[in-house]
Amino acid sequence: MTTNPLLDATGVVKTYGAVVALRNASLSVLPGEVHALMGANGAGKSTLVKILTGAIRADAGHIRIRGEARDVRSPADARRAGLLPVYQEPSLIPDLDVASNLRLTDTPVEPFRAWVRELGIPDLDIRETARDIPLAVLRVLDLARALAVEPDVLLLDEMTAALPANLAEKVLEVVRRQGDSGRSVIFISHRFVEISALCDRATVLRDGETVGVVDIEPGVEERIVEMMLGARIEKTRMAARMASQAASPGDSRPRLGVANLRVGTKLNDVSFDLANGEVAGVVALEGQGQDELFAALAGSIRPSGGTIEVDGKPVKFAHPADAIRAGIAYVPGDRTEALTMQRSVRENIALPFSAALRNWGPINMAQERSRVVSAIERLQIDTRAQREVQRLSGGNQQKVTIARWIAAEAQTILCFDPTRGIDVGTKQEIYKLLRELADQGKSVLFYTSELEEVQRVCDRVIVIFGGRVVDVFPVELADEPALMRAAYGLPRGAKEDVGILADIHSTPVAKP
Amino acid sequence: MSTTAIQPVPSGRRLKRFMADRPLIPLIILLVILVVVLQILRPGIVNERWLANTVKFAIPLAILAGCQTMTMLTGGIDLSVGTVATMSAFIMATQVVNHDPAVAILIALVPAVLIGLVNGIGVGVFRVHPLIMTLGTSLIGTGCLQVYQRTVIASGAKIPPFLAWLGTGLTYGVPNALLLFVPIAVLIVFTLNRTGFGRLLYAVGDNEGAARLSGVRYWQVITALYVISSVLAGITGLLYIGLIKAPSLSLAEPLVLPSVAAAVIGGTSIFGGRGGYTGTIIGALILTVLTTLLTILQMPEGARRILFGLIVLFVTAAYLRIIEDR
Amino acid sequence: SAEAKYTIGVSNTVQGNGWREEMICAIKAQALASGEVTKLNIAHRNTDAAGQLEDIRNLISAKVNAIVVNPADPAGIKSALEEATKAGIVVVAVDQAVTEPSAYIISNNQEQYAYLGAKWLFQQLGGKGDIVYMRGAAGASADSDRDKGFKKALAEFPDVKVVHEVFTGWQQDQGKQQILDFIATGSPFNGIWTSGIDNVIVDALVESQTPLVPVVGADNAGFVGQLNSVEGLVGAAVTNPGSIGGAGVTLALQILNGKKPAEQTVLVEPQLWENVTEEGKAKLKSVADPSLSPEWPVSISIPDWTTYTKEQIIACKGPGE
Amino acid sequence: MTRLVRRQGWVAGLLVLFVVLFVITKLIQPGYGSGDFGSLVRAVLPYAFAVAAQTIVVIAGGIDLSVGAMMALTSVTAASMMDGASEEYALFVVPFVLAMGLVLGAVNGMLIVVTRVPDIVVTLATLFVLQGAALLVLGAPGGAVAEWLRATIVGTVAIPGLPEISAWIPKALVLLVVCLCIIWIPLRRSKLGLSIYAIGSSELAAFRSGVPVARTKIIAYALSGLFAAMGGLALTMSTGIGAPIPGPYLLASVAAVVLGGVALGGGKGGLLGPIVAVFVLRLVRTDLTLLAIDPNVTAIIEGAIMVAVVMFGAFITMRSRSS
Ligand SMILES: Nc1ncnc2c1ncn2[C@@H]1O[C@H](COP(=O)(O)OP(=O)(O)OP(=O)(O)O)[C@@H](O)[C@H]1O
Ligand SMILES: Nc1ncnc2c1ncn2[C@@H]1O[C@H](COP(=O)(O)OP(=O)(O)OP(=O)(O)O)[C@@H](O)[C@H]1O
Ligand SMILES: [Mg+2]
Ligand SMILES: [Mg+2]
Repeated sequence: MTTNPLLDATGVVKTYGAVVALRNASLSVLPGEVHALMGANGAGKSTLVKILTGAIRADAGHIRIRGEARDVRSPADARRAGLLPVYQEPSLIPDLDVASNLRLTDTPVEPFRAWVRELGIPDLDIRETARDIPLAVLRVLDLARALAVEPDVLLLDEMTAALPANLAEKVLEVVRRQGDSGRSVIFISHRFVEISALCDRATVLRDGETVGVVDIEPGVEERIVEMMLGARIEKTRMAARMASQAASPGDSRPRLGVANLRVGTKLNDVSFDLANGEVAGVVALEGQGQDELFAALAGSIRPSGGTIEVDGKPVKFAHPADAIRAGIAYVPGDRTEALTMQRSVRENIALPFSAALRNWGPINMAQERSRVVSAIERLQIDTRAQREVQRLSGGNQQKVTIARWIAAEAQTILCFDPTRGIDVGTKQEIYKLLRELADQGKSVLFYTSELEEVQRVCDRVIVIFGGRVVDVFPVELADEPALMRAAYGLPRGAKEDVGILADIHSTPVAKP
Repeated sequence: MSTTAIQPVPSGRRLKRFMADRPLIPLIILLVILVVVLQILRPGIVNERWLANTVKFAIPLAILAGCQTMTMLTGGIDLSVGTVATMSAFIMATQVVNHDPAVAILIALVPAVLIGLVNGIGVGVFRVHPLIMTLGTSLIGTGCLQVYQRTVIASGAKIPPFLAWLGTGLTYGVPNALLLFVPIAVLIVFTLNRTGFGRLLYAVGDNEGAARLSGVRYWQVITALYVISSVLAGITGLLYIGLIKAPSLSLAEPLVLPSVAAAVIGGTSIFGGRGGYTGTIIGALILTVLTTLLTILQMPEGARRILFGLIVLFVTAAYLRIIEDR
Repeated sequence: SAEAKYTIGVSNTVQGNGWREEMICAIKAQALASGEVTKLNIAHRNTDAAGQLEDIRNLISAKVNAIVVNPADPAGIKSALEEATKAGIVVVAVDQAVTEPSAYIISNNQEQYAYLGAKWLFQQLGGKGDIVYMRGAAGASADSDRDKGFKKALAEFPDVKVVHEVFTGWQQDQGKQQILDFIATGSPFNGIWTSGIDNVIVDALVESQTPLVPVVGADNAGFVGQLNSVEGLVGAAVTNPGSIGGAGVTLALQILNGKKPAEQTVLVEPQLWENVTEEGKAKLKSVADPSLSPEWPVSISIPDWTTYTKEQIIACKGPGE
Repeated sequence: MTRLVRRQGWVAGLLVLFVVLFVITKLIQPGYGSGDFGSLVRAVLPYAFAVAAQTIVVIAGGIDLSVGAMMALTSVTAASMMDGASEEYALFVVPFVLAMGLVLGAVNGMLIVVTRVPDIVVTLATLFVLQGAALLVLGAPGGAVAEWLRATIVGTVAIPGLPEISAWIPKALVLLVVCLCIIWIPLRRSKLGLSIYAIGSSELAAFRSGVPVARTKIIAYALSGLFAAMGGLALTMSTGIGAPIPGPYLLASVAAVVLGGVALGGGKGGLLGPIVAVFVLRLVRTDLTLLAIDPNVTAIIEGAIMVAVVMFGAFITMRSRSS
């Protein structure tokens, strides 16, 4: 370590009332390095990024940029200092078109366009209003906007979490090249694959404190996990499911039967069954109709054709309430869609069973309390800031969206990327939970953007491409390369490897 | 991970946090300060009779502010409460000439229910902005009242004695109006905190999409809400006419803006999802005491209004500072 | 002049107040009773002088023959009135004067209204005492006219003191709360002058069991009733007839028919009805009308100027309705 | 792109509505001509400025309840300053009053930023303060206006050789267009304008995009104050006096803003829509007067139109969203 750090933060403290978000955080980034910032949900990663970029003010701490002490007072200030963040939540102005968003931040248009193309979106219309753009694309635009001004330090807060594999891959490529061209990147992710493929060093936070800085080298994952989780470590070990463990859906009548389902032009003739006690995975690239499939099953949008049967009886959903009454619960991938942010954890979890379904009268508070508490325990939600869900960290918010349906005892759960932005420890909990639900006879439809999750959780995988079901895998065949190929619409057994994930797999990487 | 971080905190911050957790306390302190100022300016004014008067005038305001609190929780506002209260008061006073008081009251509440229904359907089904919707129905209501008024000029008006008793009477120095208000207040507080409907109001106001995904039918909640708000406004009108005893076509209009202000001073967010009724009640009391304070002060009317505006701003800002936990 | 032939426009800028409603009904009833009016074009809403300019200009566009206007302000609508006269329209201002010289004015004398009542009140107190002065709406021109009259009377009685001055905004609830607040202070007072928010004041005195003091108000049905019936209440009602609107119609029709009045301005002088002398009591008894809305002035007609019956004004129907 | 079309579509729809109403007016009163149109524009003038004042803060995500009171205060100030003063003195009064509006508006904005009290409450408080100040300036309607100022909104602009056309161009219309455009067009094209839309759309996202939120908000309110001062001057110019009690401009401005397609949440819409909406609303009032509709029914009709148009707007957005 002979070079001077580009960015050096020490002793950063931030408290929110009783909650200590950062106790004593430090971070030092060298020129040209891709530096991982790791930590469990609620460890304070996002808070640190916000402080470094002037979005919030720290209570204490020193920040030095290129060796100079500097008080970063606003995002505009950070930008002038060469620090550019992509926050965990999209920060394009929803009602402005992309072009205006660029103008607002003085971003040059041509480099932006070039980056957008580079990041795998060939046909962006910059007159489109940000509100109408899907979340994943929005994240990419946010990144392209940051890249276009050639920042010295790029801070990416869970940039890849909401991205489908194809886009995530491009992002990783681009970030790697940033490091190669002498710029620094602070990279937050819960995916070890990405960290090992990309980063030079990692700073690990636990409970708001920096507990270590390590060089990324083969085998370091175990140490990072140890540092991140501290005492929680022993709970996280769980191997991939073996084929023999897969439940055999012997039931004659499926829980959920979908036949020839169509939604506009996005979804064509989709048919499949979901058995009782089964976890069925759904794998697809961005925008292949999976959103519409889940929305239609959840009663959120009306299909334009086809039938849905629940327990053999045909149903028509005009409103999510109808689906819920049929025992179908939907956990959207974007937690801001699912949560009432100013309300307490308790109210959020209790909403469907205490209030929603025609129960407008008095609430049985004791019963509600015990159900909520058991759901919180089951998902290990960090309840330090439970009076308002918006004060929870991103991952804990995500858990609340699931806890709600555990408490409501929904029979069928549609999970849309439920592990988005969740730390390794909690991810394991969620896998275990989904399996437990299945063992209790419940059915789960599970869309995931992380292909390696499929073999850990699912009994079967449905691959969707271009709005059609292109393949249904038994779990033992659903390794990542195979899924990747199928997701690109290639026939099963094709030889060519697709994308960098294939490369990663050829090098031995220990999994946590 | 569910460990609670406990750290030594300086006592100033601890006091602040204590207040932030119990937002009612700073509000009550503000109210007490106003009363003390009043007592200093006019020694002897704070007596039993004054208290009774203040409560009497604060109650109609507090009920209307309750309508605002509930609608504001859903991100709405109900500007038609003034018109609805006026309509039910006027209609009751004119119908009671020919009908039994109970019948007259029922007749008087019909337009309240209708306006509430129209508001609810407009906001809940057609998604018209509540400000515009309730402003529109209040214009329509006023027009209808004017037309109605002409048909009853000949019949005159009367205030049933029991409404006058309720509105103006005292029992052992305690205003009878509390007989109506206490149950209403308890009901509102209970509804907001302990019933499914209350939860839905908060949920819908905070994130309508999320509420929908949890199975909430927006239009049902909103329609019920605006009907309830209107009926409460109608009841307020009946109480108010008992207090003022002079049916006029603009009886309760002057209460509309203060009712919004009372809810906001009481800590309810106009953007929805946050707030409660107990704060609103204190807010209504603060406004009523403030009005008294300014009436008593001898100064030009212009200066009086300036002072009113400044104090409302100061109280709200001070309150926000105190409860803000940052 | 038996066959109907004229269209008359009306512009009024305060809605929902008993006095103004009576004025509109008087206009309608007189138009009907005269038999000379085919149609009334009434612009009646809550607005300011600029809004009244708009209304008057719309009436000009509608090509009415005459406009009866209750001005929001004496000077503010000058330009539109001038345009009306230029367009050959007869303009009659009621209730308040206007500065436009071509307009005819038939008005209640607001200054005299206040002077008469205040003087009676001060005399009643023996020229000495503490007065509560409950004004109308701050910034309204009728209020400032009345203030002139009140101040004139006050100047004549040096020992009378105003201990409390408030604006009721001509709103019942405000007036009532204000007087109750004042009573609660325990400050002594010997009389109350009101600008027409009167019956709630008497109610407040009665409800709070304060000794009754002399009260001066307007001739509103509610207050007149109280003067007759409330035990121990001494007071006086000063007339301020809303039926002045009917008189305006009569004047407009006279001018249209070529009978111009000698003076451009006709003032209807207020009367004072008190309940101290036998004569006054008898007068009050005779004018009381419990069937009217308490906010309506009881002087629903003006001798020599209106020809409609009580039924007609209460029916509140104009020609063709 | 479709969004743009949709938004302009609403304004176009309003324009069509205005033309239809104009034709109806012609049918009701065949003699309705250029002079009457001039009257209409003069009636529109104060409303238009009030609406402009409201529009800019609504776009910035706020609401300004003090618009009417600000107009009253600036109007009485102008009228009392010009009372008994020379004609030339008005040359000083006009910029003075405009600056006063700008500063008072900025104070509104600063109070919102500093106290962090919601806009609706701060401007409710300043409503009382400004009203009180207006009463202190003039206790009752009064004051005067310079003749030349008055003349700027009376009559028509003479275009040599085209008397028919110039009869239809009242000076008041020219004044309105000039005053609005001189501020709005440069604003709309500037980064400041974008920032105003940005903070209205999402304050957090704007802040994170480096927009100086506080400064932008203060400027938006200052411009609102400036428009309100223009409205106050328009009142004085048309009535020749200043009146301390505010007219019905507050609620009218909110209604016209919404009718004009500006979302009350902020971040969307433009100025043209609300201005056209004002013309529509004034023309409706004219038609009601021309038709000699029962005055008590006019309130019902005006309320119903407002609700119906907004419901219709909501209905089409719902349709276009679901398709
Ligand atoms: N506005 C706030 N008010 C109160 N507490 C807050 C607030 N923002 C963050 N916190 C708390 O600070 C802690 C750190 O949050 P932060 O968002 O930085 O976590 P994170 O490491 O990014 O987690 P994740 O991986 O889940 O996104 C959490 O306990 C959170 O509850
Ligand atoms: N987290 C936040 N979200 C939204 N708005 C914020 C946030 N933090 C601050 N603001 C807004 O930005 C305003 C300015 O903040 P701050 O005082 O940090 O900037 P400043 O030093 O004045 O910067 P500049 O001069 O660039 O405007 C605040 O008054 C507030 O309205
Ligand atoms: Mg985070
Ligand atoms: Mg996270």
